Amino acid sequence: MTTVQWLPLAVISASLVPGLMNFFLGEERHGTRVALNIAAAVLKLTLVVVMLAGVSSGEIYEVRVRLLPTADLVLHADALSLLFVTLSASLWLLTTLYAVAYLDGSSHRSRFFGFFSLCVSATAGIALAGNLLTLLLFYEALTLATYPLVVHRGTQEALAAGRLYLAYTLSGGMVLLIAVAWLRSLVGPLDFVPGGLLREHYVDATKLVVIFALLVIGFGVKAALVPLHGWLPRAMVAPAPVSALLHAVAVVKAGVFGIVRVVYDVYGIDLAQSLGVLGPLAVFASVTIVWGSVRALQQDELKKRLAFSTVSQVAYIALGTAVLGPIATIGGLVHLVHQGLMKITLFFCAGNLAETLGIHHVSEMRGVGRRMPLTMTAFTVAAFGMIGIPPIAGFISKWYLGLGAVSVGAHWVLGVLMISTVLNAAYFLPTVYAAWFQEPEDPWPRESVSTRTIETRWMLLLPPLVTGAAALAAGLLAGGSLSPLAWAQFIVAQEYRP
Amino acid sequence: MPLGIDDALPFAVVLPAVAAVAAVVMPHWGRAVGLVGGLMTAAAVVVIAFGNRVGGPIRYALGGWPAPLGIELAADGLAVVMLALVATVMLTAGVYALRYFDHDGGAEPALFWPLALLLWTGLNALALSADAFNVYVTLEVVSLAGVGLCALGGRGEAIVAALRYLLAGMLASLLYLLGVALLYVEHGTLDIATLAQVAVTGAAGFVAVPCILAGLALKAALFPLHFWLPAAHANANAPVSALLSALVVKAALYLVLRWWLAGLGMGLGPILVQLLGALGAAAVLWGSVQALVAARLKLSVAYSTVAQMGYLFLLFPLAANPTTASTAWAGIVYLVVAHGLAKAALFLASGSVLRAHGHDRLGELAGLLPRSPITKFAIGLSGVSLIGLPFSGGFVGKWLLLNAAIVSGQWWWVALIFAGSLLAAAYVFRIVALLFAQSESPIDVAPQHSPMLMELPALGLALAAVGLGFAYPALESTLALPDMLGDHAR
Amino acid sequence: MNLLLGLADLVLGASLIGLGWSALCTRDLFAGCVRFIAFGLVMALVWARLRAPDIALAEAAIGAGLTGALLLAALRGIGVSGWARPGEDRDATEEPRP
Amino acid sequence: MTPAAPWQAVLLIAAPTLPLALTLLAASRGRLADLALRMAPWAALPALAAVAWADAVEVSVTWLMLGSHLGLDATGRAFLGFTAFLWLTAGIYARSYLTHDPSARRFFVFFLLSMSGNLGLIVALDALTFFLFFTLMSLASYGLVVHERTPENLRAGRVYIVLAILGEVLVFAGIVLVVAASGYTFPIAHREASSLAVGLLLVGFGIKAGALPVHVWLPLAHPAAPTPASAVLSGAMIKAGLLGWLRFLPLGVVELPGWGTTAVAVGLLGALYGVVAGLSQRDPKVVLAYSSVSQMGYLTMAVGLGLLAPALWPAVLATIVLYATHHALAKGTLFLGVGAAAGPRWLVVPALVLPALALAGASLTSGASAKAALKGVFFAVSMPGSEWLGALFTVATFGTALLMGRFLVVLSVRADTQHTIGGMAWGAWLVTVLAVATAALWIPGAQLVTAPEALWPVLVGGMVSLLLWRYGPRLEAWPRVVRVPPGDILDPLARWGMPVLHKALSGERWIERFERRGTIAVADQGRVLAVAARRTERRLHDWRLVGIALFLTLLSMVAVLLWA
Amino acid sequence: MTGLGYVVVGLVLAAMGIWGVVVLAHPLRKLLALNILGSGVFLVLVAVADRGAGQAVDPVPHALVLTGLVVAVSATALGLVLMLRSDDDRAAPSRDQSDDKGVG
Repeated sequence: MTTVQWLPLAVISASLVPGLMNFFLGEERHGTRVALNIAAAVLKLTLVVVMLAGVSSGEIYEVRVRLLPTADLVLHADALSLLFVTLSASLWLLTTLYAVAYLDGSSHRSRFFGFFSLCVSATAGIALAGNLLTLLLFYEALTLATYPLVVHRGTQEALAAGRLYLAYTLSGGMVLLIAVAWLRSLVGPLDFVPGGLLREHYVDATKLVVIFALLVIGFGVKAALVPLHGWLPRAMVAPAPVSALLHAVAVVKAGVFGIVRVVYDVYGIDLAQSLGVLGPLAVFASVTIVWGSVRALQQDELKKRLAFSTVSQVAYIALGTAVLGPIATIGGLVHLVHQGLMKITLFFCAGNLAETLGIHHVSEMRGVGRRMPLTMTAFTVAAFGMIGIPPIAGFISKWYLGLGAVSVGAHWVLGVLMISTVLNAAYFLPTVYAAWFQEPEDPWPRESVSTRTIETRWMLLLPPLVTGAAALAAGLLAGGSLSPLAWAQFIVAQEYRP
Repeated sequence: MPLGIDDALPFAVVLPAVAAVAAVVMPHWGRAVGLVGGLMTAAAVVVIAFGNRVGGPIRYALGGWPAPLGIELAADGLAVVMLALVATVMLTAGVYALRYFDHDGGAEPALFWPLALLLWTGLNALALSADAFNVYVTLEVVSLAGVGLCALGGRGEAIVAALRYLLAGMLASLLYLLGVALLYVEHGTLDIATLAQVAVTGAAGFVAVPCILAGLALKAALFPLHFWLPAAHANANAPVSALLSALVVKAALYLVLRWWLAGLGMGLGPILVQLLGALGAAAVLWGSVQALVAARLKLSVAYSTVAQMGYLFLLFPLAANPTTASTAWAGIVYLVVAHGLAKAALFLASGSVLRAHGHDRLGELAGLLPRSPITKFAIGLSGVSLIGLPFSGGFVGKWLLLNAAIVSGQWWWVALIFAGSLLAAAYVFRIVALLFAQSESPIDVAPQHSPMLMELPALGLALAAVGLGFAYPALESTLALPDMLGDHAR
Repeated sequence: MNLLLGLADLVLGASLIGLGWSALCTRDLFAGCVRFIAFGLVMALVWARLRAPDIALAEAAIGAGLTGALLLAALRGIGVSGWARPGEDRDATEEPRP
Repeated sequence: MTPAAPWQAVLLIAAPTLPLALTLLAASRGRLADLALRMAPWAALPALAAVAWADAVEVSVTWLMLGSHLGLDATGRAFLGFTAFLWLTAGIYARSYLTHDPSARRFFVFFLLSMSGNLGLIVALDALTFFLFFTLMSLASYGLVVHERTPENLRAGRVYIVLAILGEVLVFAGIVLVVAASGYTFPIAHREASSLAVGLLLVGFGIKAGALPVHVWLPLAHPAAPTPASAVLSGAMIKAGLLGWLRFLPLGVVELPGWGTTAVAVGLLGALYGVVAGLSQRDPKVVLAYSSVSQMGYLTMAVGLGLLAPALWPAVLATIVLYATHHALAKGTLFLGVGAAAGPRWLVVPALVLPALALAGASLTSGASAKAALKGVFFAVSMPGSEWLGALFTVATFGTALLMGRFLVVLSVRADTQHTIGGMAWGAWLVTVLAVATAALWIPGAQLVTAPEALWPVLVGGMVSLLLWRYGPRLEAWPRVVRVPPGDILDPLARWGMPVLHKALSGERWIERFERRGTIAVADQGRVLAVAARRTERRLHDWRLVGIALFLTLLSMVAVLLWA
Repeated sequence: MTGLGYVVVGLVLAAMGIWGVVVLAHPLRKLLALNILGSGVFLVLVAVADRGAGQAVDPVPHALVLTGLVVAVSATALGLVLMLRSDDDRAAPSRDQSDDKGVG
């Protein structure tokens, strides 16, 4: 097998270069900008698909650049990377379409799309990082790229949310930096190895436990593990496409992806188990799952409810990582994709409601299913998926998590899943109920889009329909060979290879 | 006699001096003289850098007299780094100044070019000197040129600040000289390399070394002796602020590095190095806090210099450990350069902001910052380097220091870097947030557009600061500790 | 001889310290400047005593002469009204009024 | 089982997917939707055809979910038979029942979805497909419950959905445990079903099956739905819980005396309690709903027996299938009859006596056969208190007869007069009546029972009812004697529970107040600190302080050097 | 012996100078103090250079002090100019209160 160098770089550049070009494109050059961004997204997706095919046939993609003493910048495409990078690339395309329509007529669009693309580039970098340092670098770059998106509206509230976001994420980043530097000083280069790079080294267990804790805290900030989640609900002031991206693809996923990397490719399952760090991580994740759900239940603002839901749902991935055994791991990994599809659908739909009818609160959603049936169908599918109702994607995740936990004797995890399912239902079903089963009372808060043919602009409508259908398909066709589940099984087969 | 590469050393000192004199003599040709002289000096620096890269440290005896009596110039890795930094910032600030002084109809102060060139002379001479007394003279030249620039064309506050700057600077120089004099009393030599080895062995050394360190600390504005810096840097003209913050304070630090490199650090003992580190830590924390609460943009940036200078004093505790010496060393030098570039960029960008709005009160700048993305990027990117986020020169420096702290087991400095970075992020993003804030007043006061010649230099420096993050492999051999020891630690 | 020289040294040293002190501490700035010029002249004597005639000359010309002249000129520039409050102590970092 | 021939496979797959496809069409707009509505009543036909021709075959679809397996075993075939039959008749009935309902389309969307779920879960042979269709049915029938949107309907819907979700969760956990123990989802195997799994499944499916004490939704929801929907809810869908037990519990494999005894006790209690609670009702559909609780109690007892005595399981299973079929037909007919009573009551009420008798277990009916079989298996096992069983059965039969009498009385007094049904519906109903009347003849395993003990309690019960109607207190006064509100224990539960729940959930207020106060406090503190910092810094700019600092720095350095 | 005495005097002058710079308020006095400090330092250097009767004078310190004197007078001159300029500025209070004193 040959080592291909250009492709990982090309995947990152496919969004980085157009991103930078955006900034210097005049604000009024709308058509050019749309064409540029969509073309870039399509190109990136194509490249990723090429890489996907290559990786599944055993091709090796790696670039290595010297950056620091005994620490290289390594981009390496393995199965796990591809899981994440494919998700981000495909959702980027849809989100770009969505954002074009969503931000139609607003100011600072060049800036928005510029940072949007940078954000995706950083995400691709995180996905393709071949060692812990590279992961850290792109992780921090992601913080920088998302900050302008969070404060995009420029209001006092947005700026305050941005401050909070930075306070959390930069602190987390510093914790991570210290942990990485410490680990590097103990074992040298930190290139990811399936089964754990620490397998080859003998290091004091106490130190490893402390470093593990630091790493989890560092990544846990972005993954919004309770109590490190404070920034996430506040970051909801950002425009809907940003929330969609933040929650489904970029930021929270980056955090949890880091945890997955740490557990599997840095520590390795055996070492992590013998250190006894996975149990606390599982508890950490479980607390997050329950707490996030309870808080979601208390929100009337739709986007906040979704935000707390993210807090809860993303912790499934961490939970799947922390529970031993291949089955739960499959559940966690596949949820990376499944949660992405479902959550992005929910945010698209929430954005549609806000943009089309001015609806921001659950209490304003009465009868909206009749006004926007397609949007609400997508919303319902995604919400049901979040609850874990078969055959939608979320069910597959939960099934594997539960099965995996039970098969290693961690029955309590099943309890967590049950509580969480009930709570999920408790905060999602009322929205669905209000939309479909209640009569609309007053005129909508602010009806701004009125089209005869369809309920809203097609570019706002198409993305949620596609992602909603994808969420359904990912579950319904999970047994197929092209499903995220099949890919997650492929990854796990490598991680658990003796 | 054909010119060798070593002949470039005197040129690096003499060329700007000649240009300075020419600029005084021909005030109307100030710019042309400045630019031509600057470019020629830069060319000499390039030659020196090339020579150093190819053949290692370069030495040149002025007038043919060898070291003890004559004046000897020497360019090792550290000197080359310093020369290059000076040349980069000088030239960029010079280009910036072309439009800064005149674009709203004002006139360029007649003394700008002469003083800037004089400053360049002093800095280059400082970088190339190895003699404790010559260093004093160059330090004074740098000080005086700096004070002159600071007062240039400025009104009230700038003059007041310049006067205080002068007094503090002189006090510092004389303290340093007192220390040197005491050492001379004891050891009868002025060679830094020799003195540093024996400094703390003699009785006089117990007073002399503290005098030298205190003098340099005062010049480098180490907390709590930073009182002169914020006003001086914040009230000067923007290109001057850039020079002062990026280069002039570094001159004192450069001397610290020289003394340390020559062996002074090893003689100080574990407690004193920690004490100096503690002062540095206090500077990082206090400077950052002040940058965070400052009401004006340039003042905030100036306090950031106080904070960043504090990091550099971590050299003492971190490099005192032999295993981490080279890492810490490389980290400090990296930070010096990264901070120089980033800070200059930030001051230049602040100057554009201030020019466009007529003031730089942070509370009133929301949403009114320049429309052009160039200055915004300059502010953002230099901020990234100041915080030490990837990918930037600041990150590399911080990473190296962090590694040194961890490997040598000095966890308290890890904590400091942690806190310092977050505080830096706090004050940088306080400024960056303004770029995204909505204008509070409904009437959008259309800011004047800054000329490209003011925006591009800032962006260029900021890009350089960020690009430095990728340059470590290329610079590694230059930064390596043994090489640095080169000539001076005979 | 030695005794005489020692006495001279003592007188010179003492007068240096005394003149320096009083130059700094007189209430009248003008008197301070005059005493500083005197200090410079004594200094020149000391240089000579220390077998440094070149410095002695330079001190007399530059230290006492030129500096003294500059000081007196500056004093005239300030006039009587100036510096009711020491201006240098103004802190240029204070916030300007909004 | 054998792989299916292509046409058998098509029938099997079409059984759940045809209603699903029609749902999608019905949810669209325009002519396609009309077409779908016209076809909706006949959506259960493929299922019926499958019963006839797709016996003991199996279809595997590996890419669907985690691999889907459809097929019909003996149990499934029987269940599919009565279920498809009921859906077919209810569908035809509904078409006419809802002629004037403006939201008929919406009704059929949920009707078809529920139908798909109900038929699908029967033909599902693997754990996940079963759960998929079970969930589909559970959630879709919410739409049936709240169809009329009255406040009572909505309340019933709320109670229903809460318990349905709870059931889903418990069943999910139970299935996970079962599958984890066996290691595969197909076939569903019970090698070492843990006690925990059995408990979860008993309660989880028990919710659907109306077992005590999680039956509370049933007397609210079944009557709330439009009549045809009530018929399938009470006749067919309630059996899905039963089928869940049959599929997932380790019946005939492991002996679980603890759970077995519990199930028998709960079933018995349910059988008796359903009668008692039902007697005090004033709404004919509520009476029927409580009757379902009571009848499902018998089936729960039988399942409990299976857990107690694995060896006896084949006989018990046959009994359960027989009983379930019988009950489905009888209950479906009764419910549909409630709607029919809007028409000529003199004709309908007497016709309803037939299914009522069947339900009570009068001789010659399918009920008698089912009860006899049930008694037979119970007497075959000896357990504490089995000497009381005979008497208990007699009492229960008497109670059922009483309840049926009560139903007929209530119905003849206050029938649903809002909806009138047309010819097709009459036809469908008459078919069901006929089916019930002849059930004892054609249900596999049923016999004609002529024993007198199957007759006299029924007759006595009927007589008592008649007497009470004629000479007892007036109908409205009954509840004063025994007052059980529909949903019985729900009311006190809600009255005490909801405030607590609300209080727990209103935590938002204090969390957010805390956050807001915290933010303000931090901001205030920050401002104070900033002022202090600036003031301190100004002091540091004083030359004298700098002098002291310089002096101290120097002094400390000298001191350190000297000391070292 | 002479040398040592003058070293002591130099140190006393230096101390006095430092004290003056720090404590005295008027900039002119600070400048005087700095000059006295400088003189003290120079005195230390030259006193050492005089290695007693009969021995050659060390030429290095003499060269240094000469340079130092020139530096000192330049610095003093600059200081005086700044002092005068800032005094001018104080004499015009309107400038002080103007909004744009942060500029430049």
